[in-house]
Amino acid sequence: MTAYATTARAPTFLEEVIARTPGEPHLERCIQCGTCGGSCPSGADMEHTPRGLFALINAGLREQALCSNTPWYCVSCYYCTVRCPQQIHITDVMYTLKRMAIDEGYYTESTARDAPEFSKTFIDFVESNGRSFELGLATAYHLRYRPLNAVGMAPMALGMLRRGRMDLTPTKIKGIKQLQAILNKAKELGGVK
Amino acid sequence: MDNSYEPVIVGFLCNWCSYRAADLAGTSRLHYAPNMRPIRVMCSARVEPQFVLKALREGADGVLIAGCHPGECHYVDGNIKALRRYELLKRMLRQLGIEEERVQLVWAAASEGNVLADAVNRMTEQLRRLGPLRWRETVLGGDGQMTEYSSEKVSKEV
Amino acid sequence: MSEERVGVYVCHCGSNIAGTVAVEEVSQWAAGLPNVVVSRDYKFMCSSLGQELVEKDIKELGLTRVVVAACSPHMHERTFRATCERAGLNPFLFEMANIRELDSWATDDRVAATQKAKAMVSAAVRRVIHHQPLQLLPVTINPNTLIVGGGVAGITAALEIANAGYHVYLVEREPSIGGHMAQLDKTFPTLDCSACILTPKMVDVAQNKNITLLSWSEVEVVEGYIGNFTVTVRKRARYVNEEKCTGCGICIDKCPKKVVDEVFEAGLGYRKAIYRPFPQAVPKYPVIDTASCIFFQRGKCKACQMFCPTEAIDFEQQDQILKLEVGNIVLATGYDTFDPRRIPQYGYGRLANVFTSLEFERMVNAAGPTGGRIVLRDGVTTPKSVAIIHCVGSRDKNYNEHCSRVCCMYSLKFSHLLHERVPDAQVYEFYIDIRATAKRYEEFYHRVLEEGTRFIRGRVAEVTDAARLPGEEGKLIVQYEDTLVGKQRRLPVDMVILSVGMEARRDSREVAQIFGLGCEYNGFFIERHPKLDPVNTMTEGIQIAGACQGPMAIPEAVAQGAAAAARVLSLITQGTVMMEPVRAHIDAEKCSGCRICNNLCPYNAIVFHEDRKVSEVITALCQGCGACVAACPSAAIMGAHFTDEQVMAQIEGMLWDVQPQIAMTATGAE
Amino acid sequence: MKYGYYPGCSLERNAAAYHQSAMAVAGPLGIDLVEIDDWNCCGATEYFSINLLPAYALVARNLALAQDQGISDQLVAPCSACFLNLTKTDRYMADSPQLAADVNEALAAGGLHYTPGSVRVRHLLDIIVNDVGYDVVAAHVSKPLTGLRVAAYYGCLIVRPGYGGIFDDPEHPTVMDKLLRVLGAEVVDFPLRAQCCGGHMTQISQEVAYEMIRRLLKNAADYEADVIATVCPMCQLNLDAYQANVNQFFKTDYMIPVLYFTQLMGLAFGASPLELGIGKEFVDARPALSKIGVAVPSNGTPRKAGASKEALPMPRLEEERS
Repeated sequence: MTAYATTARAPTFLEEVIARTPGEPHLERCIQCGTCGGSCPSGADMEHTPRGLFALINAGLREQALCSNTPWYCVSCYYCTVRCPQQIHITDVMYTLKRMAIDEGYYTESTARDAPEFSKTFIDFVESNGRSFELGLATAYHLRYRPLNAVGMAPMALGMLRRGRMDLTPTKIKGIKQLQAILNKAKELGGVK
Repeated sequence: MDNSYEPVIVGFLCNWCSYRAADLAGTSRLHYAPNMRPIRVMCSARVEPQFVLKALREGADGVLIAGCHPGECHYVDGNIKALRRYELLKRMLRQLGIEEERVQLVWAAASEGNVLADAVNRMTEQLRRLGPLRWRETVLGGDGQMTEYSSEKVSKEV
Repeated sequence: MSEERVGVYVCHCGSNIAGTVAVEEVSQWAAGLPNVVVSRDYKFMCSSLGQELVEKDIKELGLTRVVVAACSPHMHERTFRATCERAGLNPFLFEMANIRELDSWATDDRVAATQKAKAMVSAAVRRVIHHQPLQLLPVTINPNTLIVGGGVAGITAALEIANAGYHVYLVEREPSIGGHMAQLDKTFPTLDCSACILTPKMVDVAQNKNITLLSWSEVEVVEGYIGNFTVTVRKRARYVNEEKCTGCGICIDKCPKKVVDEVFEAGLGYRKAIYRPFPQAVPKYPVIDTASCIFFQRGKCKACQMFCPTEAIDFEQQDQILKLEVGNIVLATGYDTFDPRRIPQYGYGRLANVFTSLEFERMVNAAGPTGGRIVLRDGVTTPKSVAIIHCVGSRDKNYNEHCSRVCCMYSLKFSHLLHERVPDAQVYEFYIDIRATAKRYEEFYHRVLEEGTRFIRGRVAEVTDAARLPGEEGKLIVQYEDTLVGKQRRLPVDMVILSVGMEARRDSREVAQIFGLGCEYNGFFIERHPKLDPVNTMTEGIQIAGACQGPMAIPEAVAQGAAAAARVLSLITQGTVMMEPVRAHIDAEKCSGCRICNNLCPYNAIVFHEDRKVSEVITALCQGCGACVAACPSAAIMGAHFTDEQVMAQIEGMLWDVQPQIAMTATGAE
Repeated sequence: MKYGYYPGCSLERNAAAYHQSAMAVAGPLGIDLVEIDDWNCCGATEYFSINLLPAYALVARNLALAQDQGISDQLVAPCSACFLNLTKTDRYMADSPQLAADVNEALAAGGLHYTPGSVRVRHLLDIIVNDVGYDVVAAHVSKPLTGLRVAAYYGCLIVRPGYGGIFDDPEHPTVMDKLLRVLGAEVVDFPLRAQCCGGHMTQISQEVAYEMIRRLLKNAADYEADVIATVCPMCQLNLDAYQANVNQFFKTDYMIPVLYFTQLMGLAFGASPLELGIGKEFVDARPALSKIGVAVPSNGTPRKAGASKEALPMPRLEEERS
């Protein structure tokens, strides 16, 4: 979170991204070397490599950057982060861009528009039970957003059930009320940051 | 606390490393708290306990002593002597009721302008939180005699 | 109240100071300080007009003390001392307040900066009143010089000084001089044969009567000071009698023990247990590496001794400890290359056909392990495609943040050599930026472009043998982003060359400690001033030259070697130098003979007179650190120019605005 | 050695085999794993994408519970994603006083508080190789895995980026290789050992996910691994449960069972396959495990240059030096 707040002018898009990322992500340091783009296991399928995305951010091309599928294709493997010669917290920046894309409604224009829905479905279960629930997640997500896929995934779900690797009902923690109070307070404090 | 309070720090900087670090910080236009008032000494080992006490008695809120990193002293090991003396001085300051943060020893190489600047910023922030050192109130009976006696003891133990 | 008449001069330094500090206000305020008879501000105090102002005031107003508030004393203290001296005032009756580096440049808070400037001026005024007139101390310069490191920088310095007629001791850690340059094949951008241009200079060293070459030797202790250093050198046992050895090399032929040569051949070739790193080695005498010698390890063999025609092999030889008296020292200890095993994703050490640039230098060298053939690790296959990866271990905060400066150019040279030796090979250069910034470098880049090298802008992410797609099997796959296309790509190649960067020597900090130098954050030695004094160090009498100061190419290392030599020669021909009189002195009357100071002195400069029970400082040995001054319980030791009174007065002045009322009246009365 | 234990959602059901086998080896090794009461999900990689502060608060509740229940100042997480989230939250709270204050304000709504640094989170593999040690493990081996060719698969989050301190190289980890060798297994070179399994990509883009899984399977198959050993439920799920889909998609026929390293430890310690949860995997491990004790001649790893007369020397590696 660098100190753009101390300057009188409006923050640039780059400064906004930095400010919304915890700690010091150092995105301003990028020298466009491409180590991240070369390292990313899903990089070949991204619309922009991370480096390319950072160039868009630096150029202030907000819409292009936030519509990109790149952050949603990030698998959080941290290769880019540990290899970055400028020690930029690239994975954290990807999370920030996802949040910004949701907040500003851009994600619906992304080719990865299902990804946030998956995340949201996942979180719904965690928020109501305190634990994740694979069967519920799979059925809810696939039925809601990917009806065609749901058919294809059915054998696997059955396999999971048969091997005792999936529950039919969700587990709920005892302190679910406490957890919800905590999460609600956090939402209130942090807004949708 | 009064927000307008700005602590005054006397900084003893050794000629070879930390003074040059301060020079470098300036040359690199690294902005840091203007609260430290520098005094150049040839080596951190030259800093006598009396200097520190004198500065505190004369109205400084804190004293920063800066030397070369251990192993890099221009005079072989003057900084180690400064460190030993500093440890004894800290014990004495504790007895006088002076907070530990008010007298600090840091290492900054000639190439480390940022290290020195950070140290000044950090110390300034700490002293802002502590508030002014009120020598007469803090150091009961803090007349010259007691300090001379104590600092002499420190010198001997080094 | 003191009678001293002080003049205060506050410098604007253009807008450097005046942009942040209200200099007129400081100057007007200073005029009201006790003892100040004149206070002026001026655009540039260091200009001749500024200096004349001071001179005039000294003469006309009878100033007895001068304070200049301007830049760092490390910049202009000498200037203004000379100004005072010209006007007939002892130069030490002057004090400088550094309101630029330590004030105006360090903040943009105008009010605080002005307040701080006032404190520093007030401190300087109070301090200068207590100054004593002092005289510089003359020191004679021993005309002998020690040069540490026999690479191209050290060789150049040695020859320059020796040719001027002065004696040089050249100490080299390895069995031969030559350094990294002797390992290289061609030099960029001219493509001179490296050895061909270096070996004549090495021979000059061997033949120069003014040079004592101590190879296979290391400096262990340095004592003394400029003009008068005593250096202890360990001359390691070679187990070869240099008087008898003719350098015929039969011992090397007959030695049955072959080991990988990790130093000269960069691990790519072998040497014997008794060896000479390369045929043109200077000196020509071999050494026995006891760690691999069969006789030293198992007690029998002695093949070398049996076959030596002059009985020069001496298994009983011992290390020799030499004491050298020298007046100046030049450090030219060079650099290490980055060890790419620290970047596992590039596969060096795991993947056979990944080579370092130094290995490749040895490979293309006609005198190297493959006789100049470019082959894969199997020793026979010629690569059809080669990827050269730039910035390995450089420009990377995880390893070395600095740019190593030479890698772009030597990588381009590799491309050229590959095209020349393996005409049908495809060569790829993976770069972030091409830095071709010296004479004829850019032209060389263009030439390599025209030769057909493919340049790909992107720092390589990884090198792997894990084939993913058809066509990758059995190859090394370079994975990267082509940043100009914006796509992740994979390139199968036969050979990968890692252009490893330059680092400070692994033991540079220990060496710096021996010589009393400072190191940068990355271990390179610190020069006195990065622009104006690049070969001098903070320690008088010690110069640095070549890549021990920072990454550089051959021409710069040579220039630095010559520059260091010029510095040394200037001191030698002066014969004496004047030293700062910042020295300790013990008042025998006050000394209680407690001897606390005796052991504190790092230079053993304090002797104790048993008869009189007092200690005394030997001025010639004292370096003026002040450790003894601070520790003396009887306040019997005075540190010239840093006396208790001076520092105490400076403290009072610094705190003029915050002093409690009581203290104000106590000291304000003086 | 007593530790707090955070199993994570996966180990409850999907990766129950990991939990069972971890417990089966912990006992003999003297590791006492005491489950944190009423822990909650760590949010996996999903919560940080949606809402930052609740994401940290969610994880921090577990740290606060571990701190309050006072089982130990060390908390063991067997799942790499849980391990990452727990260490990351602790580290970021320590680095950013503002974040710590916000998280604690949220926790206060549930009557909890967490002081950064008070719980040290560690991965189960770290505990076994560093706290227990290879020698103690070796002493418990009664049925060495002789003849079993294993690819040690670390995945990403156990070694990267090292928020809780680095216990193995983030690019080329080796501790599990050593551990498996101690068990008597033949560990194959596996260059992709620290590559990602695809994580949640299976839910977002199957093409992308399947390709990532295929690479790993291919690499293990290229080195003739009988079994892939994993340290993370996500890696196990992706490589195992999706193996058939990958085969279908790419027209390949990989049949490489994927087991938890603790299952292999249990086998070597003489535990029964049933109590180790063996049988829950999609790709049947029995054919591979039947090779144990049967020495199979290997055709060596292809990477080393042949030691022919012309060959140039290879640079030495640290592990070879020691």
